[in-house]
This record gives sequence, C-alpha cells and structure tokens, in this order.
Amino acid sequence: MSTVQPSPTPALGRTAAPPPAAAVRTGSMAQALNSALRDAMRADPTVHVMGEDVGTLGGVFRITDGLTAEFGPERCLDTPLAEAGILGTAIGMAMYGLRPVVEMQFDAFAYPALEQLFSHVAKMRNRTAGKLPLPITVRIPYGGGIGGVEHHSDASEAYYTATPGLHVVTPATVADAYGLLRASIASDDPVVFLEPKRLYWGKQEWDPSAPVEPIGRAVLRRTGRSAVLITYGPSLPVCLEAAEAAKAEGWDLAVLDLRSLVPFDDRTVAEVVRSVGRAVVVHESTGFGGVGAEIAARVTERCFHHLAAPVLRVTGFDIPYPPPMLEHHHLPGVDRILDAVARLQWEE
Amino acid sequence: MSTVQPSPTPALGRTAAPPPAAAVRTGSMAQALNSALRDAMRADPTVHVMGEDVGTLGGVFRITDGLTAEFGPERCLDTPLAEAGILGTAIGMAMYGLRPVVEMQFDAFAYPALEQLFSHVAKMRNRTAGKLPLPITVRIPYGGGIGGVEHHSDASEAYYTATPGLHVVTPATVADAYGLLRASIASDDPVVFLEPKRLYWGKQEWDPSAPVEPIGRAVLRRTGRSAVLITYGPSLPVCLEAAEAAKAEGWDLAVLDLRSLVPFDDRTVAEVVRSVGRAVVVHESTGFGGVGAEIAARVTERCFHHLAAPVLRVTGFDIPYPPPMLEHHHLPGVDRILDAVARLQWEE
Amino acid sequence: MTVLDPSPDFLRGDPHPAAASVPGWLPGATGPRSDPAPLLPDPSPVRVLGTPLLEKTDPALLRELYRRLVVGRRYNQQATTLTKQGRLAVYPASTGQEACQVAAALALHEQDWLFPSYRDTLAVVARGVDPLEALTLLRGSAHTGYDPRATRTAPLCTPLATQAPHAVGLAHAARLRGEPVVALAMLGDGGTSEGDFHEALNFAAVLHAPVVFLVQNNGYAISVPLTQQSAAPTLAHKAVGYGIPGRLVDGNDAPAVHAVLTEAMERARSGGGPTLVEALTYRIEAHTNADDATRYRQEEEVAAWREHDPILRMELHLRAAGLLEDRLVQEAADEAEALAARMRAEFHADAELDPMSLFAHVYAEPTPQLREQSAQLAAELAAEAEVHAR
Amino acid sequence: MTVLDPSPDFLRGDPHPAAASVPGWLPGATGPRSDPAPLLPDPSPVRVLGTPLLEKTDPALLRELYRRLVVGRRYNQQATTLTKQGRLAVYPASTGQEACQVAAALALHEQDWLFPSYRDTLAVVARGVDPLEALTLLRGSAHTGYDPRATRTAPLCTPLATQAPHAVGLAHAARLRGEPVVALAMLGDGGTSEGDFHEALNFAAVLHAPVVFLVQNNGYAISVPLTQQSAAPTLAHKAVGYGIPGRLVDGNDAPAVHAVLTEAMERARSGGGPTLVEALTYRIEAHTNADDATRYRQEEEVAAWREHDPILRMELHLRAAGLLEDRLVQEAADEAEALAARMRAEFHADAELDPMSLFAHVYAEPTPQLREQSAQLAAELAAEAEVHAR
Ligand SMILES: Cc1ncc(C[n+]2csc(CCOP(=O)(O)OP(=O)(O)O)c2C)c(N)n1
Ligand SMILES: Cc1ncc(C[n+]2csc(CCOP(=O)(O)OP(=O)(O)O)c2C)c(N)n1
Ligand SMILES: [Mg+2]
Ligand SMILES: [Mg+2]
Repeated sequence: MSTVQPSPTPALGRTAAPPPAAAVRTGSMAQALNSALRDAMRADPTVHVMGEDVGTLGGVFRITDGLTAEFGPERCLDTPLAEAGILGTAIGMAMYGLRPVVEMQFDAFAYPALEQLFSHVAKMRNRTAGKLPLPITVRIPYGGGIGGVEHHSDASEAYYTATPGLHVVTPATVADAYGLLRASIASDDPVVFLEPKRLYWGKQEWDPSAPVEPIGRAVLRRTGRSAVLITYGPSLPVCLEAAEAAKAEGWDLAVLDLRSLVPFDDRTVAEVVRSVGRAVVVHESTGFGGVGAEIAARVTERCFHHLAAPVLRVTGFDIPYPPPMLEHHHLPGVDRILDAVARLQWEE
Repeated sequence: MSTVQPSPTPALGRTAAPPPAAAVRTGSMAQALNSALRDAMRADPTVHVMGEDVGTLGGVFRITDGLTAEFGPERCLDTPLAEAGILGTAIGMAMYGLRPVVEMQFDAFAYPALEQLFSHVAKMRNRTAGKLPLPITVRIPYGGGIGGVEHHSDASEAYYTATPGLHVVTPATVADAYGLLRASIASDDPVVFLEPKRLYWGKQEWDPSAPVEPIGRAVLRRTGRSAVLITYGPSLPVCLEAAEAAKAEGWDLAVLDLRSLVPFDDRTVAEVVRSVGRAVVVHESTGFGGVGAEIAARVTERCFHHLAAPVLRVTGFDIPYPPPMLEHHHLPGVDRILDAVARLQWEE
Repeated sequence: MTVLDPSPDFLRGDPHPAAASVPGWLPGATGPRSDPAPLLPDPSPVRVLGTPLLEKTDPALLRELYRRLVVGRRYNQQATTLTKQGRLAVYPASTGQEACQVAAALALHEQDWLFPSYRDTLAVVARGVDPLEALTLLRGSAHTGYDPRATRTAPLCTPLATQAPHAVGLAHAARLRGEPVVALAMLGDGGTSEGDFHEALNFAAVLHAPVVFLVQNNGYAISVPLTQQSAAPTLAHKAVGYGIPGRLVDGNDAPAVHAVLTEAMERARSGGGPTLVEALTYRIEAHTNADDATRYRQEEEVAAWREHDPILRMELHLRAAGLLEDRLVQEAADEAEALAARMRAEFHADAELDPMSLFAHVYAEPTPQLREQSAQLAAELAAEAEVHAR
Repeated sequence: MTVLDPSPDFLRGDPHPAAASVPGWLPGATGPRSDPAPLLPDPSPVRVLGTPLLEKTDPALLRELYRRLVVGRRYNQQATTLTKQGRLAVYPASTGQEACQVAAALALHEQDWLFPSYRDTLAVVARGVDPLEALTLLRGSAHTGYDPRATRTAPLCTPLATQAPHAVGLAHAARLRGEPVVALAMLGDGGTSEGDFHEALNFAAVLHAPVVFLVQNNGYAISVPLTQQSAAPTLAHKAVGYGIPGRLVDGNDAPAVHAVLTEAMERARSGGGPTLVEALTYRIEAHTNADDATRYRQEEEVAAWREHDPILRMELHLRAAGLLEDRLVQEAADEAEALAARMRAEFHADAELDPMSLFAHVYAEPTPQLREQSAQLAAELAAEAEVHAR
C-alpha cells in the first residue's frame, strides 16, 4: 500500500521556512508573489502550480512567470479552461499528498469553482474527521481600480469569509505578499489567497528573509489616537492616504491592516478599538453583507462601552461593479473615508 | 420583428393580484407554496416552473405537486440534472419574456449555478441599462433541522445577500409563504426565494385571499418591551418559543420577522430597536460573515445611542453543517437565545 | 443528410414516456437509442472556395460577404488602433476570424437571436448593431451599449460559455410560443471546456431547442493551445455525446461558414433541433491588445495562417470566378474607411457619463439602501463640484 | 483494440508543442486530429453470461462475484430495513445494481482508489471497508466513517459528479509520481449532465490520467427518466468528444462489468489513458427509502428488469456451467446472514457521539473564533447536564 502522506509542514500560525539568504530589495507585489511561488516550489517538491495560462505565458498578471521554465510543465500546469475542473483536480492531487496552488484568472472567474470550494475544499477535513486535509491554496486576483471591463473587478471576499473551513488571507504590502503566500502554501488547511490587483505593480522595499507576522494576525500600519481605520488588501493605501489627509482636519488616525479575514484577529482589533474609541471599517467591495459588516458587528460586541460612536463602514456601493470609466465613483476614496470619520460624533 | 415584451406585472413592493376567492383554511407551508405556484401559473401564462424532479414527482418536497398534471410538462419542466444549465436556460427564457420559477433541489445543490446567478441573473438588468430585466424566481429549500445528511442542510443566504442585484426573500409563516412567493414571481427583478425546509410541514390557519405585507417589509410577530429578537425564516418559531420562555425570567421580548433580507426594512427595524434599546439577532446559519453581521452592523449604525447593550448574535457555529445526530447542538435553540438575552447588560 | 429526431416525447404530450420506448435501455438492449452515424462530423472541413460548390453559390451573397469582410477587417484594425491611443480600454480582435464573424451575422434572420462572446463584436456589428454602441463595453463607458431586445443581440459575454445556456433557453421559449426564432451562440475553443458548454448542449438536445452553437476554434485560449484544451478528434465530435449533429467547416472560408450555418439554422427553424458547428480558424492578433503572443507561439505558425487569410482567399477565388469587380473593391474600401473615420471621430471625444446612473438599473425600483447611497454620491459630487467651482 | 495515444507532448517535455503537430488544426486541414473510430463504443453492450465468453472466464472469479452479489443483496435489504426502523437516516439502495457495485470493487487493485457516489456504499463495502463504517453517513452519526487514505476510498459523494475531477487529480498525481495507481470514479446517468462530469473527462483526457469513469445508467435520476436526461445514442458515446474510448456493458452481468472495467483499468495503468464505461442497469428500489417510485414509473417496467436480475442471471448461468455448487450457495447465504445480523446488532444501539467533535476538524488548529464557540457549547452542555442531574 503506497498511499502518500503529506509532507510535514509548519502548522498554520507559524510562517514557512525563510527562503535562501536575501537582502532588502525593491520590488512589486507581483514580483514578491512570483518569488514566493518559486521559493515554495524549490523548498517542497509537492508544491504544484496550476491554472489557466500559468505556464508559458506566466499568467495574465505574470505572477507565475518563469515557473514552467524552471520546474517544468508538470509542476506549473496550463490546465484546460474550466475552473471547477481545475479546483476539483487540485482536490484529487491534494488527496494524494500534493500541495496544489491554484490560480483563478480573475475573481469573477472563480465562480464556476464555488461548488468545489464550498462543498469539498472547505469541508473535506471535517467530513473525514481530519483524515483528509486539503492543503490547497487558491490564489484569486481581486478587486477593481485597474480599468477592467465588467466581470474583471469583482470583490468576492464575502463569499469566502462566510464559508467555514476556509482560511481567507489578503496581503496589502509587498512583504506580506511574500510572507503570507509562503505561509498559505505551507498551511495544511485550504487558503483562499486574495491578491489585490491594483497593488500588483507598486514597488516597495522589502526583505524576503525577514519573517512576517503569521496568518491570523492583524498589523497596525499607523498609530493614531483619534480613531482607527480598519481595512485590508486593496484599501490599505487609500486608508493611509486618508490618515495623512486627516491631519489637516486635526484627526490622528490609526490604520489597522487585517491581513487575514479568517482567522480573524479579534484580540488586536479589539485592543486598538478600545484604545481609540472610534472606528471606521473600509473596504472596496459592496457593503451590504460584506466583510465590513462582520468586522463592525464583532468589534461592537467586544468594545461596546469603549465606543464613542457606532463603528461606521466605508465601502463600495451595493451595485454591480461599474464600467471602468465610472469606477472611481464606486471605490471608496480619501474623501469618502474622511466624511465617515467626520460622522464619528466628535462633538459629543 | 417579433421580440416579446414581458407581460405587465405589478412592480416590486406591491403584492400580486389576490388569487380567486378563498376562505381561511388550515394548511402547511408546503401547501401554501404549491397554491402560490398554481395560482401564479393560472394567472399568468408566462410563468414557467422548472427544475429537477418538479414534474411527475412534484419535487422532492412536493412543492410542485400536480402542476405538470394541470399545466403540462412544458409549463412545469423536468430538466436534465445540471443546475447551471437550469438557471442559464431560465435566463434565456426570461430574455424572451417568460417568468421562470426555478427550483433548486437543496441549498447546497444551488452552488453549481452560482456563476449564472452572480454574473448574469444579478447583473443583467444593470448590464443592459434596464433593457433586459430578468424576472426569475429561484426557489431554494434551505437550512437544517430535518435530519438531512451532509450537503442537505446548508444555509447559504449570506452568499445571496452579498450579491447586489438580487432580492432575497424568506417566509416564516404559511401566509407569507403564499403571499411572498406570489409577489416574488410577480416581481420584475430576480428573487432568491429561500424556503425554510423545517417549516414546510407545520400547519397554520391562513387566508389566501388576504394580502400580505409586500417584499421589503419586516413584521413584528410579537410585541415586547425588554428587548427584540430579530430573525427570519426557520428561526422565527424558535424565537417565539424563546420569547414565551423568557417571560419566566421576567423579560418581555419582541420578535421581529424580517421576511425580506434584500431589500432590508431599515425603518421598521430601527424603530423597534430604538423603542426597546436591546436586540439579539437570531439565525441558524453560521455566524461569521452571516446575515446577522449585516443586521447587527446596520442596526448599530442607526440606533447606537438608543442601545443599552451591543446587538448580540445567536447563530449556528462557524462549522460545516453537522451530521444529523448532532445538528441540535449546532442549531440555535431557546436556551442559547436566552443566554444571549441574559448578556444584554440588564444590571446597567 | 438525414437528421435523427431525438425530440423527447414529453414536448408532444405524455409527460414521462414509458422507458420501454428507449431501445438502448432495456434489459436485453442490443443497440444504441439512436443512430450515431449521422451525428458524426465529416472529418474533412466543408470548403466552398476553390471547390465546385463555389459555382453553386449565389454571387450576390459572395459579393456581400466580400464587402463585409473588408469592412470587418478595417473595423478590427481601427479598434486595435484605438486601444493604442487609450481610446478603448481593451479590444479582443477577431482579425483573421472575420469570415466566421460575418458569415454568422449573415446567416441570421431578422427575428433570430445572436449570443456573442467578447470576441464577437464584429459579428454584432455585421448583424446591424451600431458599431459605436457595440463598443461601449470595450471602451469602458457602459457595459452594454445597445438594446438587446430591439437588436435581438445578447450582451457581449465575458464569463466563458455562460451565454450558451441563455441561447438554449431563449430558443426553447420561442419554440414554445411557436415562433420561428433560432438562437446562434458563438464561443471559442477554450470555452468548450467549461461545464456550461456541456450543460447547454445537453439541454438543447433534450429540449430539441432551435439553437446552433458555433465554436470558432482559433487554436488558442489566450496562450493555451488546442492540444492542451482537448484531446478530441475534432471539437465537432462532441456533438454525438449529446445526440445532435456535429459539423466541421473551414472557418476562413466565408461562404462555407455561411452554408454550414444556414443549413444548421434552417434545420433548427424547421424543428430539426440543435447543431454544433466547429469552424477552424486562427487568431492573427494577440488575445487582446494587452497580450503578448510572442510568449507562446511562433511567427511561422502565424505566417502559415496569414496565407490562409479569409479576405485574401475570397479575393483570389472571387476574382478567378470573375465575381470581384473593381467597383465592388472600391465600394468596400470606401465603406471601410468611412466606418473607421466614424470610429475615430466618435472616440476622439471623451464619453459623457452620469455617475448617478450607477444606481438606476440595479433593480426596477431602487431599494431604500440604494436610495441612501445614491444620495450619498450626489452629495459627494456636489461637494466636488463646489471645490472645482472655487 | 487499438487505443490512440492522445497524450499531450507537454508531459513528455516541450511545454507548448508546435501547433503544426496538430493535423486537424492547420490552414489546409483535411482530417481529424486523431482517429475517432476506436473511441466509439460498440453499441451492443458487452455480455459474458450466456455467451461464449463465460467459458473463458476464471471460475474462481465467477464464484467470488456470485458470493459477493448474494452478500451485497442482503446488505442492501438489511440497510433498507434499518431505515424503516429509523436506524438509518436514509438509504439509497443499489438493489438491482449489485453487479456494478461488486464488479467495480473487484476490478480494483489494492493501491487503486475508488471514488463512490452516495449510491455506492456496497462497492465501498465490497472493496473491504467495514460495512458499519461505510454507513455512518447514512446513519447520520458522522459524515465519513472510514479513513479514505488507509482504504484508498474517497468519501461517499453527494453533490453529483463532483467526485469525478477528484479522481482525475488523484490519478494524475499518482502518475506524476510514477506509481501504478488507477482511480475509478462511479456516477449515475443523471450525474453525466453536470458540468463537473464534462470537465473531469476533459481533464482526464488532456492529462492522460489513469482514471476510469463508470456510469451506472439505471434509467432514472430520481424520477427523471433517461430520455429527459440525454438524447445521446448511448452515454458511452460521450467519450469520443474527449478523445477517449467509450465502452458499453450490460450492468447486470457481473463478469462482463468486471471484464470491461479490468481492461479499462489495465489500459490506464499501463499508460493508455482514461476510459468511459456505461453500464446498463436498473434501480429496483425507489431512489431512497424516502422516495415513492410509483409516482413516476410502471410496475411492468420494474418487472422486466427483475427478470434480468444480476443475481438470478449469475445463478442461472453458473449453474448451467456447473460452477454453482450447493456449498457455495450455502456459504454465500451464511455470510450474508452474518453480515445482516452484525448490522442489526450494531445499529440497534444508539450511537455515542461527542458534540465537542463538531469543532475538532474544521481546521488543523481551531481558530480563536472556534475556540470561543467550543467553550460556549461546552458551557451549554455542562448547564444541560446540571439540569439533568437535578
Ligand atoms: C469563466 C471564465 N474563465 C476565465 C476567463 C478569462 N478568459 C478570457 S478569454 C479566455 C480564453 C478564451 O479562449 P477561447 O474560448 O478559445 O476564445 P478566444 O479568446 O480564443 O476567442 C480566458 C481564459 C473568462 N473570461 N471566463
Ligand atoms: C449537484 C446536485 N444536484 C442535485 C442533487 C440531488 N440529487 C441527489 S441524487 C439525484 C439523482 C441522481 O441520479 P443519477 O446520477 O442517475 O444517480 P442514481 O441516483 O440513479 O444512482 C439528485 C437530483 C445532488 N445530490 N447534487
Ligand atoms: Mg480560442
Ligand atoms: Mg440514475
């Protein structure tokens, strides 16, 4: 009997082994994700990348660039064009001990795979009393702001966060892109790894050898004493900009980057909110039933008597994603954030 | 040119024409739904029912019983077994002026159709600047409590409420089952009509000729002065029971039945919450990222200074739905609701 | 060609036909439920140009096809140029595939419906939709710029193969009403891998719906070549698995595509059920202007297909047949230039858009939530305007 | 039988083979990419019982099949009885389909993987999984009662056809590792309509994965008969659309099912790629104990199939061939009764379940949120226990 066992890997909550020595460099999130994939594939032969156009082309966003050249088409597989088939095949591969990393080409194109995701990926460990864990990472470029035509800018994180059994992770910095993707691939649980499309190309300094905070920890990106902006992924830069602009209005805003939506870092979030007493949740996806609702609800449950004002939400409108020429009206910008901050009942 | 225009129907927010004269009767929700379909089909020849086993068998829950016999297999169509195909075909039928009523056999079996639902049903009107409305009703038996094996008890309403362009409606009484289904079918917009499986068979008195409140209105099922339980669908009877039991503890609980999750009746909900100052949201689906989060968040935004305690949530756990022998531990019961009520900071 | 009639009895009356009427599913079954032979495609693609069939083809049709091919090519070129000038957000050109696009449009009757993919703007235009309205999606100003009902043309569809079941449903609804409408769904080779393609073909066959599926097999799904998409003998062979006829045609031979589609559409119209047509063609340009095709294919391959160009071939064969008068050539060129000039003029100006339209068509009536949000945006816009006014 | 080798070059080296190597997709294409003929099923189902092939079949195998059929029938009956006593939540019986169930299990090598549907508990048991562990799902005490890895048996799969791509992925992974593992995916006629079936077959073919798909065509998907499910000549004809061989077999002829599956599995094992097998059979019972089959089918139809019962036919033909000794009959009957007795005994007692297990396997490590919730449930249970203790 030759059933393959998954290779031992660090459990969730710890980061993966750091990559071969490297120094601080300047790079984009796209490059960091590419490095993370390459380093994960070098470190662990069970890591397989698969998806549409991930091979020779290197993916439409070039996140998988060069992987087929280095690891061959078996390790970085151009699949037929069928998302349920891709994820379903990845499930079978994971059952045999591989660690598939699946790329969905755009968020809206992950929808055909939702049945496989909800009914199997999220549930398999539970269905089998732990006997059949599925260490699958599903990478999904998400969100708008890149001038994409319809179906290319959905932000679908609410579907994933509402599904027990999935981890949902989203980086907002170049360093996190690398570190969180390594940790996601190393996780023995399935991770939906949401990549903010519009942050792919901006460059930052980062040190690939420096460990990042593990999955499940929120990180305060800016301290402040007036109120906190709670955000993640594509909205982090907007929040930082808003916090900067808020100084002119006399507000000293903290900015908290959640990084992982599931598991949720209740402790850090509650600590920060309690210390400032006012909070605005910011994300670009639609508001109704969005992740912001969960954040606002749980923050309020935990910090009610520390709150000087209700937790407000600044989100995209409850509409299908607009055509690109109108998207800037939909996406939360600095002004909309500051308007919300202004409504935090300062007079009181 | 013979393009068919949709037959004129009452707009959303108004109820459909009442059925032929009828008196008060005792019946189950399953019977009321069946009557609603029959009456809608009699009243409007463009109404077509379709789905798996809806024809000769009358559906696995018998909601479509007798429709093929009365209207023929074209008006009540047994489709091939493919949910995306069913909903996709219904979209095409609606484009040609029909009013399809689609049955998904169980909630988890609607997942294969999510791409069609999210990318087309929810968006078609918007994509075409109003030129191509899709008056489709998607009936989904949802929730647990009926001893179903895995994949038969999912409560997936959070996926629908997070999708702009859909109406999401769920009856909790026999009368509403009839009235809301008629209104949903008459709506020119797509409606996800969630049928609480475990309420299918309980009988109530109702008068099919009495109009019900329209889609978009919440209804206070029980007045009370201590706190309000905000709920919908399968959890209404549990909440009413809890309110009854609460009397022994000295609490006078109101119970509010939302009936429609999208659109949401902010006005009624806020009014009630402001008047009592304490609220618990109750639903059986998982809590994290669930509909309860949205309710808690928006109630808090609107009623913050009227709240004596944070809005609490009583929900199923954040786990895949359990095997039937354990489901009662997962589903919110009277005790779990009363525990939450007890945490509403009465001492204050 | 005989076409089997796999129409289920249930559309004729009895809801559940006795299973005994299914020869292939009986205890002692000895054969299939229907004869597969007529469903299998002739593995040699149908051709008209350079074959005796050319002579039998209506010269007026040939001239019309020629003219539209020329205009279509120019349309593709102009749209691509507009992307370079930032005037279109993106353009998936059908350069090299114009024969499929134009022949498909011409095979439709006025009451028929077209279900195009994102690559089929030219078919939409050839069908009669205003060229500028057809481009709003790709310009980025509006999702769908034309009225689908008035034009019997579904919105350009991006999620692959999802339009196929729509075509089936529409065709089914029309058939139920007794109206002679046929739906034509266009998709690519890559799209055949999606589950929706399969479900649509199966529904079409079981419902015996008047729908035709045209797969433009241009050899690639973005970078992924056919060999990695399918191992089938041809994509047209998929038809037999649904009990419908499959047909293979040279997709760069406009009169051949027109003939094969017309035959399939007429069969559908007269109650013969659906057909799957595979047209062999080639995407001469990259996937879109944003794609770099040199990463995944060789120039020699492109060169081989350039020689098989649908317009060159039309010219060659029509001239040889004495059908291509100089006047026609000139007229076509003029029409092409006029269209290109109109596109340049129109897209030179910035689109004037109303942000408040974002809330107008989400529902028939905005929800209370959308009313609030629309008031919020209105206030934001007013505040902005005030700042600008200062 | 010659099997084409549609393996894409990319598994052999060059990532993107030159498109020119694809004969069917060239500017001047004159034929298909591969020969469809060997892929098409013989439309007459393969039979062994009552044919000369019986003599060529290993008598030991025939006896083994017989014995397991008898035990399997009893298993189905006992499980159905347990539903009537409320001891199982639900049971989708494979009564009448035991030949498929048992032959499938016997066609597997130890290292092979089985991907069963909800109706295939008997195949799981015949494969060697403990009969009681195989039934926890249907009892309602646990989702999956056996260890899929240890038993090389995937969980019973309820969402239709979703297990098919899993089988492909597992087979692909095994092949990449050079291990001679074949995956067998079992599904029903209704399941072939789902997109996942299509995507799985296409992936299998393109990846050349060692996987076999067994469709038990029992004529119905709950109440929906085959004619309303598919218009294909046979379901096996679907294979050609993927470039893989399709085979048709009498599903009530256990040695025939075994022979066809064994051949397909060996082809897969030796690098010949996937096969689609359609077994013609019949669901003698209702869909599940909760279903009322009289609403949608005639007793005459059931009667016709009862005469074609897989066990009766085995008995008849084995006895005629002098292979069915009384001792074997007795042994099989005894084994069947022993199993039934064990099932009754085990399920007579209530299951002892730990509610806290609800949180144990959602993730490798519970999230902070689950820890809180598990504490909440523990408190609730403690409070309940206190009430009871009083
Ligand atoms: C469901 C879905 N998945 C992925 C995509 C992204 N995508 C857009 S076009 C394309 C390739 C399509 O290839 P093909 O069907 O051959 O059509 P072609 O572009 O060649 O005309 C892909 C993968 C999509 N639009 N929809
Ligand atoms: C995706 C999905 N849709 C619907 C169902 C509900 N359902 C369970 S069994 C069944 C019929 C299946 O028929 P078939 O595939 O022929 O298998 P059989 O039951 O005859 O063995 C249906 C519709 C399901 N389990 N999964
Ligand atoms: Mg293509
Ligand atoms: Mg069946």
